[in-house]
Amino acid sequence: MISFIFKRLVQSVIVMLTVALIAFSMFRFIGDPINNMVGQDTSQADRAALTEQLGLNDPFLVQFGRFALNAAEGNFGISYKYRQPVSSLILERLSATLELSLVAAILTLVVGIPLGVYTALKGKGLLSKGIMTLSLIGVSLPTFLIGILLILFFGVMLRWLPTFGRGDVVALGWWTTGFLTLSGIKSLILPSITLALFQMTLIMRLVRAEMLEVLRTDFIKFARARGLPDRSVHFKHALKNTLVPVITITGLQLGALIAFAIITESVFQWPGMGLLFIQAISDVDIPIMAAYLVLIAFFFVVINMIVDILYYAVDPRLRADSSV
Amino acid sequence: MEQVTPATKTRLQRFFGSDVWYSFMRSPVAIISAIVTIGMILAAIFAPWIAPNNPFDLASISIMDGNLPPAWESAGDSRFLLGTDDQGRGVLSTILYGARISLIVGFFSVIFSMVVGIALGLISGYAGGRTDALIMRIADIQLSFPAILIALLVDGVARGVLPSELHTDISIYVLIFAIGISGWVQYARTVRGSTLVEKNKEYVQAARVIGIRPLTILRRHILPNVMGPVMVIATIHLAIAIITEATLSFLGVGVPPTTPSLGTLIRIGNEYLFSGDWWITIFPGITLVVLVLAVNLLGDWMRDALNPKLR
Amino acid sequence: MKLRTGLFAAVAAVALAATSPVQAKTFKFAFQGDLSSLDPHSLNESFLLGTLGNVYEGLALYDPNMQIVPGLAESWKILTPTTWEFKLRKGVKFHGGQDFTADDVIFSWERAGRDGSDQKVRNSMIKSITKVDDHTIVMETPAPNPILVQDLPYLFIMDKEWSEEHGTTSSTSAAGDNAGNYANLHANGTGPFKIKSHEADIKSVLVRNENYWKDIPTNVSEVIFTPIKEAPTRVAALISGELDMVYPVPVQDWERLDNAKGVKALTGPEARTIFIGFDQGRDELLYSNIKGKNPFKDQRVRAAFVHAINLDAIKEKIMRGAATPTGLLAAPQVNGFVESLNSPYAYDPEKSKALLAEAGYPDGFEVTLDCPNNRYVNDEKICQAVTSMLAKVGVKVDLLAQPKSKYFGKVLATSGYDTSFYLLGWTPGSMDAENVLSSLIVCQNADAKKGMFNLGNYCNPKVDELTAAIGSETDQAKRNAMIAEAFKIVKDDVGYMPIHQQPLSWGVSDRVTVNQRADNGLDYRYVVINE
Amino acid sequence: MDLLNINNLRIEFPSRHGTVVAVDDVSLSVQPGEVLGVVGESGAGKSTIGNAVIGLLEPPGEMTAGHVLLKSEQIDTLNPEAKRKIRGRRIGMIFQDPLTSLDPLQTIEQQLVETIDLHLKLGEKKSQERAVDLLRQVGIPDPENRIKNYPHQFSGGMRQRVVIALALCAEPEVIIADEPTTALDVSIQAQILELMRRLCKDKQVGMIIITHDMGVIADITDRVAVMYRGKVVEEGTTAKILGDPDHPYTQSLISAVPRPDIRLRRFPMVNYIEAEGERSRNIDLSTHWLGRHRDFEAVDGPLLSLKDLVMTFVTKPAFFKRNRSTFNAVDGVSFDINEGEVFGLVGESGSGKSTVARMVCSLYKPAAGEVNFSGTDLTKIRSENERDFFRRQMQMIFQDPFSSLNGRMRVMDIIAEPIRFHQLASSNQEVEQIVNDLLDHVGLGAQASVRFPHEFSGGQRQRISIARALATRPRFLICDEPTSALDVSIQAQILNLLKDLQEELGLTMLFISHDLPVIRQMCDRVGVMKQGKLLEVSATEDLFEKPTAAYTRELLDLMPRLDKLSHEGLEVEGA
Repeated sequence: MISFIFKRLVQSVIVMLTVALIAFSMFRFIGDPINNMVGQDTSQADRAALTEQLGLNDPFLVQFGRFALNAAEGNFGISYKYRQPVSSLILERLSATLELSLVAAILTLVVGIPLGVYTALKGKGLLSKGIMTLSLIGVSLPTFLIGILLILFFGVMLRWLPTFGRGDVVALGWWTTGFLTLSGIKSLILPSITLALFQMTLIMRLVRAEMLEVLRTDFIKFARARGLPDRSVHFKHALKNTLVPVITITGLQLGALIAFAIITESVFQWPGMGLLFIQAISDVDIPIMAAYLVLIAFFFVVINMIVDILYYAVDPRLRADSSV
Repeated sequence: MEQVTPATKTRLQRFFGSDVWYSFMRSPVAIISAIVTIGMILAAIFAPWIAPNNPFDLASISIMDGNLPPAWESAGDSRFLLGTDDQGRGVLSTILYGARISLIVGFFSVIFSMVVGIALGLISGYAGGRTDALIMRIADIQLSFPAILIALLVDGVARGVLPSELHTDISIYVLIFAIGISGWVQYARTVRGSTLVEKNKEYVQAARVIGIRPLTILRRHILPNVMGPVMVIATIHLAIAIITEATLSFLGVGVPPTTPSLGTLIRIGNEYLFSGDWWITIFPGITLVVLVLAVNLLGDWMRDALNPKLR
Repeated sequence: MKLRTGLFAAVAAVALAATSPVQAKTFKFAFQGDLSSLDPHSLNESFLLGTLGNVYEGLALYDPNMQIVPGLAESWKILTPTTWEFKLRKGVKFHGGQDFTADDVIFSWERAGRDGSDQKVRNSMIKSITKVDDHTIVMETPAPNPILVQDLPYLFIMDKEWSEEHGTTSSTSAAGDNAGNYANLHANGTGPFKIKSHEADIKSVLVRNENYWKDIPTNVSEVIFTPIKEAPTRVAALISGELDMVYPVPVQDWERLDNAKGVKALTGPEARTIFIGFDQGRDELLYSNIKGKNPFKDQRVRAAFVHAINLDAIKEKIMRGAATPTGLLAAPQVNGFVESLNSPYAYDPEKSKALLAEAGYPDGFEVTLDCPNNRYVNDEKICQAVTSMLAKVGVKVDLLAQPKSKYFGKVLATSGYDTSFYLLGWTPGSMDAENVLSSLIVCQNADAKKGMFNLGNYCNPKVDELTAAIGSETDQAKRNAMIAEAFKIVKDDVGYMPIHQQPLSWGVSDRVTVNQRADNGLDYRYVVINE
Repeated sequence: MDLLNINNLRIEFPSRHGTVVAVDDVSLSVQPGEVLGVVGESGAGKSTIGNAVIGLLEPPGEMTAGHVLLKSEQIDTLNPEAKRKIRGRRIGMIFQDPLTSLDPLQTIEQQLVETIDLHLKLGEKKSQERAVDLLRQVGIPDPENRIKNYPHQFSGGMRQRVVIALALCAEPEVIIADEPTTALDVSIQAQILELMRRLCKDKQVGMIIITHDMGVIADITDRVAVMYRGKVVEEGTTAKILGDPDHPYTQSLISAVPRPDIRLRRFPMVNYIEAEGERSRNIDLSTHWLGRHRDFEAVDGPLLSLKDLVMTFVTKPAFFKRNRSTFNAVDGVSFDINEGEVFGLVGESGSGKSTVARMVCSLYKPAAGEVNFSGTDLTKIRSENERDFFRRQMQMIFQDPFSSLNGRMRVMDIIAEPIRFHQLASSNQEVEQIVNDLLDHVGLGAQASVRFPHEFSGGQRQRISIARALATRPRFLICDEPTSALDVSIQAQILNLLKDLQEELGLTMLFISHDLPVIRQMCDRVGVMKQGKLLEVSATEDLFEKPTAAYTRELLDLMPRLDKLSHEGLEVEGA
């Protein structure tokens, strides 16, 4: 177990270093960082001094090392556009994105998995076919279109729910939460549905496919042949085995939520990292882009670790103590 | 008339006699979605001939025709069946041309992903060892990032690297590259998986015993046998690529508004949604959803048809 | 169970605290862009200046009709044509409690001239400031400047002590250090509102300065500003009642707003003129297929261009009737406006083609049009329309529409005026035509900070002479005659292609009454929440 | 009273090509304590019967006639819930593959206790005790501790014991075992069969064993029903059916079974199922294409000589070499094969015999040792072109006829590929001529060349494989389990074909099989392998009559007794 975790840690570090290298290359080679920092009046001498001061004359590896160390401390430099440290900009938005993603993730799992199981078990039923068709439409509707339609219907026509932003938030230290106010919770509804819908259909279809696969296996056939009731066959044996492969992909999909939040945040003007990132792209604000990239990679690495450990816990075959 | 013996069937006859064709003919959904998909592709290809007017020919459009509702409404103009946008471009024509751009981006990015993915997947699966480990590790890392994010990044980087006056001209290539590069992993993993299975099959070993060289084995023996799942992925990926393009264009980092794709059209129309000019956004929106849905349904059917154990 | 009840109670308490109506009258509004900094000298941009005008103040202020009224200066008088004496207001305190004195004025003027400042133009209008006593100063201008006070509302005064204490003696720019400039995120002005919190691009909260020195109509105790980039989201938020005011509203949504319950469109002519400029300075255009010469140096080509544009069509179709087509770079609200020159160039494509043929371009040529896509009302659409209209006379225009940050990064002096053909909008900060002439029309002169926004370097020595004379002429009638003469020359030269005065387009809830200033500025002093 | 009666059962599968009758008017019965064998080749419909009896017929299969009686009570018409209650409680079922029959995520105990408690309602504690007891009965050592383990911690044979324990959980009256030993090695097979037989007698359970294997039938059954194309063609006591079959199908089936005790010259013509095809025989090698270019250098000594061959596999891959763990699949194997000889290699799965074959034909690179072929050490060859010269002389026939042919290529291209690659023909026309000749020669006929592999049966595909192997005009042929995936009658045909070709073309062969009777029919000399090591090499007759290694003796002892089988129509060699 320890060696397993250690191995995954080493892999994670490699992944993070690779991503950091990409981020650093972006920062270093796209546009001239100096040009982005100083005004038009700055003299050549001052530019040279700044170049020296920032260490941009050092060997590539030294620069990269410094970048990586700074990044590890959460220091990504100054945003070209906002003239503020990138880390503080991201920190202000982190809680917004994480809360949105969390709610969407819960929605995805709570709705997606049961629907997947249902459609796998009642494949022939009318309701099940209806759900499958709806899910395909769900996959075919671009997220931004869903968001616009939801705003139009629930925000403008019915005036039930807020159409933008997080509503009132309560600060708990550096973390701001929308869970504690009515307007915060109301504000969460439309964006989280928008964000969850696509992943929900994906998870549902995945669970269905895996479940069908498992239901065809010999051990399910054997379980039936032993007279086990459907409830036990479906939920005790089939579902548990379904979840093993589902866990990995679900982990990836939940991570993807954080990144997919870009679109949702853009449509709902949700003050999260995605909105920051998309604006950084149109402004070519490289420090923000680089930081966002590294941060997303970090989330993925963490999620992957959790998934691996879960996997390990669920599947006895992975535990190394097997004997014959 | 002589009876055609099974022994002399052509490939086409074989196809029409196959289980896949049979299952296709028995699935109304598959038939309809195939008709819709092919119809839209043809409409896009022949847009210059069938579109009532050319929205890209600036000299021919007149701003005085701007914001006309669909022809069946009282203020409509018979020249513009689905109305016009603010610049006086016929919505029907912009949709035809827009679908063309969406499909071009979709198809070429899929082909791009496919070529890269298949090549790396074959190499990875067949060579094994460190080559395999390296390629798959890269794939794993990339897989950590959703396609849309990678496409956004590539797009952002391209914006930073390329001079801005080039953006309009090459934005479509940037898009194809961005979406293409974000999708190769799936192909590579699938092809690698199939290659691992196929390479241990005895027909490959037989070819090796004969002495056939690895590249020939990959091309002649393994490639044709891994194409089934690849085609399924490609179909589903086409739908994803079209959505990704639309999303990027919606976010304003896709194709420019002078040569709008479906996503750009929706973005432009979105600004008019509240003012009552619904046709500018609704029609492209419907077109996009129908196109993607048709492709998805086709892919869904294909996955079931090519993977009989799933039924 | 007990624990759960307790937790629930705690949550409820917090929720209550957050939502319970404190006796606050909160005014919530959204704008399309963000307040990019709190530093009053960091950016010479209307929204930033308009917003910070509620926090910081100049020696003079605008009244609701954009007339100059005394601000931090109680009064002023001209001593000689180049020297002015200002009596400063006594008893004014900064938000931090510091007294307002002559030293603060001198410090702020100097700060506006230092590296990183975007207010160097306003700094350069004044040659020196002499402190007579704590509440009297004398300003000397480089040349006679009858309209000096017109430029003072946006030369914001900061507290010297506070700035020095926090090491922000020069304006925010992105240079090196990670700590950032203190004034970028903190403010200490004399205005009626204080910054409570500011999260870049998320939300800014301002609260009433209870110690403000003047009685003002507003009953607002808190202002919450949210940037909302997407116009539909903005409009939706207003209609759904989440916001009291949003701007700008797309012109096509006016009807919809007026039909919706509880909201209306608040519109009017803005003092901003939208126009298109030509690069007439270079010998060869940067972005054209014509090599070795610059077609825009030929007056006939420029004339051909202006006659090809159907401004009425742009007004009707793109602006939904809400703009005023113009032939002049100064709006009616601007001092020096010339009614007779305001009529646009006639739309005459045939004449346009003839002129192009005459100038040697019977088949037209290619040129790239630089255009912002999120700065002015329907900016990109105007450019598209222009592109399509020029196509009809044979000129192939490549449109490069970009977000304002990138657009300005390309076309302004910073990048050496990297454009051949561009769309720009201008509101003279001083509301005087002289500002138009000296910023947009006189020949570029980086040292004198003149013609800084004359991106295409239209250059006519006669106009330069007149502008210099206007700058120092104190007789209003003579001055206006000279302004008219200069504008006439520009119009005959076809120095620019004026498009229209763009409309002010606000969406306002019936819950509030606001004053719509002609420079699109929202002055919180006049925001009243109706009961 | 019969325990279980199946009366006039008919099962249909509607399909695109019309309705397939999988089971046609089948009637069977079992008494308590009796073992009934249902034997037949693939597609005979025997497994369908088992599924129908327990009410788990897979859709779209449908029982259209007949009924199933358990102790005279009709059970096929019961509602699904009632049927479920019979399953496991009164009728137990054992499936073929023990590796996939158990839920991998639950311990043996969880699975046993769930089933026991469900049917017997003993409560947790009693169920656990019973579970341990059951494991002991089926011969799992240390059941108290092993019961906590997960399925993957058991070997294949042990898992099948667990499966049997699960089937016995509720003391069912009838057990249906569907190919219970097919996935197991021969030594395990004998133990499992013995266990099943003992349980059947002790508990007076009625048992139906469904199998294709005459050895299993001979070992364990009391009565046999022979199925052919959905029908029972013959039924009777085991002794009667095996010793004196009446039906021609049964006769041909039995005559095709390779015997461990005798060596046949050829199998008798067994074309009841599939025509053997007309082979063009008696070719004159001096003029025929196959005889040309046979100008291989004559060798002194053996044609193939292996010296201390070692093959290492990575069991735990890692990026860095030192982190990998490995095991030796082949560990110091040496033997010689003389020109014109058929050398057999026998052993259980995992013994390394296939690995040896793959090293001989350079599919694997040995970790150590030499592969000397006509005097050249193949492991020392570096250039591919040089190796091609030997590849042409050495070809291989594989086990699985379904995966050994590329489904995307026509038979013509499959067989022509080696000819074209080695440039053995001067024109396309000549290539086609040669391919048609080869197809004729293996008994398929030239018209097969334009078809695709999937249009052929397993036996026919194996003939195509053989034709491909012959296409380089090799002098040395490696046959890796060439018939183990085939039905017994087809196996006989293919073995006949290989024998004929070997004689006609004077081929040298390395013949690999796990099946001792087959080895006895085919080989001149035999090597026995176990766990990567070669235990003994001796002439075939010597090996079978007086084995030296203990392991060999054990293997021979565990072979099914087939001496009861009818000898009618057999040409015994040397007799």
